[in-house]
Amino acid sequence: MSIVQLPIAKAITAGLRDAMRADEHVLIMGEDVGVLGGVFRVTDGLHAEFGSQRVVDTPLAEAGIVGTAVGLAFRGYRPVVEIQFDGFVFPAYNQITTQVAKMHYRTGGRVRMPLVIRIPHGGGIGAVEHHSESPEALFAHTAGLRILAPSTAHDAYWMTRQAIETDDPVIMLEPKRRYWMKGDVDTDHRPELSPWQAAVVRPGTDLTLLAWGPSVPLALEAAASAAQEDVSVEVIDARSLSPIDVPTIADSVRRTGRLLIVHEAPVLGGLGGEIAARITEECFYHLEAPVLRVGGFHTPYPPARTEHAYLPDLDRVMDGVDRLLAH
Amino acid sequence: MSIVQLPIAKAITAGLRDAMRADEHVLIMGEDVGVLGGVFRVTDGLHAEFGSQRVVDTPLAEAGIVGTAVGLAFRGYRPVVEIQFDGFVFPAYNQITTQVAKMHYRTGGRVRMPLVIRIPHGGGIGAVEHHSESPEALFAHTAGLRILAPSTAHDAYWMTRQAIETDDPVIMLEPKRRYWMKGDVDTDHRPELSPWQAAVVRPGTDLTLLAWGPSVPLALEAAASAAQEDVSVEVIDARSLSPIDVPTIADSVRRTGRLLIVHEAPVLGGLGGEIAARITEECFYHLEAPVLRVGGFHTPYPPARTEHAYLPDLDRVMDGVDRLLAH
Amino acid sequence: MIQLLSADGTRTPHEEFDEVLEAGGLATPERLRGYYRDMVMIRAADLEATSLQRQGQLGLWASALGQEAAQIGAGHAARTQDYLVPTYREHGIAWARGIEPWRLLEMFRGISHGGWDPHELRTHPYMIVLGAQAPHAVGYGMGLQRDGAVGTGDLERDTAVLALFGDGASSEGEVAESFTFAASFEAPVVFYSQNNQWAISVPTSVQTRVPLAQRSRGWGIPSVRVDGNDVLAVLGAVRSGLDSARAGEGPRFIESLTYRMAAHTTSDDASRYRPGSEEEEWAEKDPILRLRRHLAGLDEIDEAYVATCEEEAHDLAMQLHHHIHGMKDPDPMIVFDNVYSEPHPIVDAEREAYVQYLSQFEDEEAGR
Amino acid sequence: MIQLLSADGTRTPHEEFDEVLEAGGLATPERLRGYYRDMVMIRAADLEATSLQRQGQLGLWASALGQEAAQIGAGHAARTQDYLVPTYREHGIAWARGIEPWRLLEMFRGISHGGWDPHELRTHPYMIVLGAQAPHAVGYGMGLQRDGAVGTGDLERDTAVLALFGDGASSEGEVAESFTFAASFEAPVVFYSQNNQWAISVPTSVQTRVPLAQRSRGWGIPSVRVDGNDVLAVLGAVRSGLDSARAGEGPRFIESLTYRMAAHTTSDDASRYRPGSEEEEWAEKDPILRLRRHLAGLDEIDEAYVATCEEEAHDLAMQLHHHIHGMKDPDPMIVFDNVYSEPHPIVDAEREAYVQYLSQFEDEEAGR
Ligand SMILES: Cc1ncc(C[n+]2csc(CCOP(=O)(O)OP(=O)(O)O)c2C)c(N)n1
Ligand SMILES: Cc1ncc(C[n+]2csc(CCOP(=O)(O)OP(=O)(O)O)c2C)c(N)n1
Ligand SMILES: [Mg+2]
Ligand SMILES: [Mg+2]
Repeated sequence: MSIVQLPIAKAITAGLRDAMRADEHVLIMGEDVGVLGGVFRVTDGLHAEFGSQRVVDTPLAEAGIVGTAVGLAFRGYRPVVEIQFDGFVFPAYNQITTQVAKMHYRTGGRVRMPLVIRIPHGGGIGAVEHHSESPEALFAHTAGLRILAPSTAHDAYWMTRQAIETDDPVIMLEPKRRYWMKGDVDTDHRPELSPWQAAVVRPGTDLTLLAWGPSVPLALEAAASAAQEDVSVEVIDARSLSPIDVPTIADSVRRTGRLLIVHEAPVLGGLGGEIAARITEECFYHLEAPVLRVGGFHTPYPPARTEHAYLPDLDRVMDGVDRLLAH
Repeated sequence: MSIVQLPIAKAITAGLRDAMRADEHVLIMGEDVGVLGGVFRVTDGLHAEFGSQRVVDTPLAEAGIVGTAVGLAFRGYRPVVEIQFDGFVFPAYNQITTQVAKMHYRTGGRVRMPLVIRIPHGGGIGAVEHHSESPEALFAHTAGLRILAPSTAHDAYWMTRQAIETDDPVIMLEPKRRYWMKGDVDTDHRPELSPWQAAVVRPGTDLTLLAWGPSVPLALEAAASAAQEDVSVEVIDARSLSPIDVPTIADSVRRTGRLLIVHEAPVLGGLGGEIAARITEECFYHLEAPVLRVGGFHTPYPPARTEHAYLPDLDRVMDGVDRLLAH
Repeated sequence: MIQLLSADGTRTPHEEFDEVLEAGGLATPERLRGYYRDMVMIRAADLEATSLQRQGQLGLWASALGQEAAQIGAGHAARTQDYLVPTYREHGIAWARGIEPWRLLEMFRGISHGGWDPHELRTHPYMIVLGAQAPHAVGYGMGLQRDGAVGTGDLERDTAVLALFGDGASSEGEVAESFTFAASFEAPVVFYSQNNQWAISVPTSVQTRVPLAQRSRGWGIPSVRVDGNDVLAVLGAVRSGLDSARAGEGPRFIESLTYRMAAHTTSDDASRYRPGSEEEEWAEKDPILRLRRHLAGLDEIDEAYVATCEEEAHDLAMQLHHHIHGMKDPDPMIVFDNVYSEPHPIVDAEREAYVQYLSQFEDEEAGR
Repeated sequence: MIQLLSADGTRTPHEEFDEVLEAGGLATPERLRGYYRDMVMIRAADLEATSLQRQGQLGLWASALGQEAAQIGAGHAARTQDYLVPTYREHGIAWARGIEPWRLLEMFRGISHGGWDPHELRTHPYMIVLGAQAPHAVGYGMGLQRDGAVGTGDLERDTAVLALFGDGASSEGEVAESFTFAASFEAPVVFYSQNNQWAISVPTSVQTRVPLAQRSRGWGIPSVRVDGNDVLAVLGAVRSGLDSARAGEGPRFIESLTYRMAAHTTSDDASRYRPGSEEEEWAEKDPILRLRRHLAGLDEIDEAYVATCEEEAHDLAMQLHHHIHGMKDPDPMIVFDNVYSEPHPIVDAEREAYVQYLSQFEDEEAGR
């Protein structure tokens, strides 16, 4: 049977397992990834199958985790590193920004960095401080990194495999609050769509709604809601955040004339701004309205009982739709 | 005498000295800031005047420097931390992003963080790797931080003082390659313009050119050059990068209808994108052309003998002007 | 490992620590009963918090069960003027510093990120980013040095800092950098690590192959390893360390061997990675039981006192229960508060836009 | 501090190291002459680089003057299969690994960020971000363990890693985390710190109050302190450490006491922070002079050999001079090369736009 129904978390597990079976140089490192199977159980069962040389419970030190993974990559390994929560990637920021990202460049292409950094990403799970961050813009600005943000189980499986196969470093932003959202995964047939391309996940004509990762289901919900008011929303799942697939978005915007971007990260300085600027540059004469953005505020991620106000929700996305159509 | 001619580096020195004389809780910490006076001599003479309790040569550990400064701020001090070069701020990134920026918020406003982080910033000095970075976008996305980027000696003096007086943490991006550019400094009269506001440094009517820090002299040069072709360029010095003074920029763009943004940082994911998105949103019906950006490429900062290609220069800015006017 | 109370409550003398305990009046029967009561209280609050989490009242709870002596002892070893820098599992420390337990619960409920005034209570905010608090502690100590609050010889005024972190967090580079700064500047800091054997599912042996106490020796920072389930050993070590630090003798490091009796948090399932037998073994070393046995041996505790403590603990749990159940969700507008201490146009504009956005719904509701 | 050669060239025996030197044939007169020649060569290249910088041919130069023994010794102590992880001042290491000096000069000239194939030469790229290379070394060692290249008993095949860093860099948290990983996983890594007394203007005493060698003891990693100006002590310590690591006995740490005789870099002015007398004092301990004295004492060096070395060194300097002076600036289009190893639409678009932008000027020039 080639199609299975899996929650996103388990699709990633399957992707990791199949990648490890296919290539013995793939190994997993991080805090609690071994016997426990990770705090989200994403590496569940892998320690049992592959042992502690390939599924490594590391000391509790993120720079050390990423830095030793760099060394392993130098030695021909393909380490998959788990950062336990988005808020704890920053101790490794120096290694990621000055080492992982630049190694291929600074060695004149002589050394490749096939390193995957998995990060459970985003909010909405009622967590304590530092467990709900969306730091994608803090990585997308740095050349040399690639960033994937799957929103479905199928993408989660294949992007995991493709990220591991890529000779460049890839940050995988896993949609934490959608970990248990199920979807069909076809593990036999490689998708035709490249992981670095965006996907139109719902066609529409009045307005383009761009989202990624955990915000894609929300965007689809908004499109469905808009349809009831006879507004036809085209939803694009960005899928790759570095590179951003500008042509697919621009194609859509040339047709709809309007773009709304939704992400959980603070709007200010978020990736939405970059996309807005690029799309405006490419589609200036097609735009009926400025590109609008709905996202987090210019505040730290707030206490969990207020996160509903901070996070984009259906009302706020629909408000964005209304404002965009009012132009 | 209240007006003195000083190079930017020395204006900062004067600002630090006067701040330390005015408030004994101000202290300076960093690598080589003591006897040596810093690798750019910005703290020259301060160790001699204030001693090693107030001008502290620290161990070589950036997280430790910023982290202990946080503790000193808790104890009522106003530490001014020097990061030796832009490329070496990343080991402190965790402290800056998760601690410095959020402390006021997470303590419910009970604890203030009057911390200044000085960073010599930008390229163009023919340096080796990691000495020429422009990481402003990597900080501006994080709420709780303020960022100043002086471009003149006068601003350098006053922003140093005002940053130190501010109860919020401030990152001072000092225009490294302009350190020896001289200008008049009036140390007696507090400027009327708030440090958090942008300044129109050359009025014009055809196009707005926005720049900051080291790029401001370049923008002025471009405006002069354009004037010879009868193109009237209004130059704005952003001065503050967090908050960005959107109203001043928008006012100008409403008049000129065109905006070109120049910065050294890579265009992709740079602050220019955020500004472009905001200005487009605010001035949509006034824009004759999309906002354009001239800046670094989506590459690591290249070897020094190629940095002339990477950095915006007069030709590239003028090319941007031409492209903008061609719309 | 230094132990003053064995598991069955037997008292072993210890020259240095006994002197310290004596000098501070820290081991009088009355004080001992006080520690007993504190530990019973905080355990009850802890268990209630776990139950509140199960009821959906808290998002998460990180239990400190089993670490009561390690925390109550350290908290009371500190003098009033000292500054304490906790992690996120320091409920006994908080209790000893006079922080009401409901303030902790509020954080785990998700209504605030920090529940007290660090200046007023001389206790740093809880810290979730592992190790990030350690340099703060050292910086605070450097401030004390500059304030002339170290080494004047006045024990009631000279001040020291207690920096807490776990066995897992000890691996973070920021902790090592803190050792470096503290050693270089001879900062008045006592580093205090509760080695509770586990960092979530990872045993301490992954963080260090030698006793953790040895770590600081690499910087020439003297260290001791104490039985963290022995409130007297903890009291002696921490008081001695803090007094030496306040006297200007530089930093010290204490490893406090204890055990996290519960799972890592309410989200964790400890049975996935550790045997029940280990938990049972440590139950034998229970810090509360041990102190009670010791007091009983001294004939300084009676059933009535035990019962009173239990009643009070029960009352506390009930109070917490009612407090939390009666709690309203915060006004979402607080999201915008305290981002900056001075006005900020972007935050102001976003706040205003959000107010306006919300007012649509009011209009809609009014319109109905 | 272990010393095998005193400043006047006198040889002191050392049981362990002598055995190691003997076994490896590392201290034969021929080898000693070779080290002498290497040190003379690398010093000449170093001086020439400084002069090229003064001539505007290099953007910067970080001189390793005075550290020749510490580097040539360590470089030759490594076996061919070993992997070396340098900082940015490791010209003697580079020389010992067969990296042509002009490749270093190119980096300081600003035409490339890295001049050799790390796989081919088994030497990591130079590292400017202090300490960031240390975890790479440990990770590489963890790879060796997984490859079965450790502890098989075959000295010619079993592999170890030499991780270099300075006294200043020793304070970076990433170095401490590297100790933790190396100790936990018993990685085959020798940490080798050249304590050259200064981190720019900051003396080692700010990084540590106790001998730096002691640092690793906090992790239970055995360490030694050797005279870094004594090529034999360095050879003995590093070979012994690497052989023990390759045998699967885990990490070691070596502090190599030496002196940075020049300023930090050509941008630095050492007279601002250290007395000339200190430089003179260390000139007495010069590593090259010392080895020559030793060889002279053994009657294993003559004027002719010395002259030949000097001639060769002079030739090398001249070669470098001509090589660098004749060097063209790189094609600016290399800016876009190797950002990614697989196609990337954004980089491709920017490259294309830049080509088009440049073509305007060609058109303009053609039009003239
Ligand atoms: C920098 C950072 N990395 C990871 C985490 C996730 N995390 C939270 S607690 C924990 C284990 C901590 O173990 P330890 O320091 O021993 O403290 P304990 O939980 O045992 O009290 C981990 C990995 C974190 N909070 N911060
Ligand atoms: C992370 C980082 N911080 C700061 C610097 C700036 N810097 C370059 S060399 C140096 C001193 C290094 O001293 P040490 O480690 O002893 O090496 P040495 O220069 O003596 O060889 C400093 C502070 C840097 N390169 N990297
Ligand atoms: Mg623990
Ligand atoms: Mg040094």
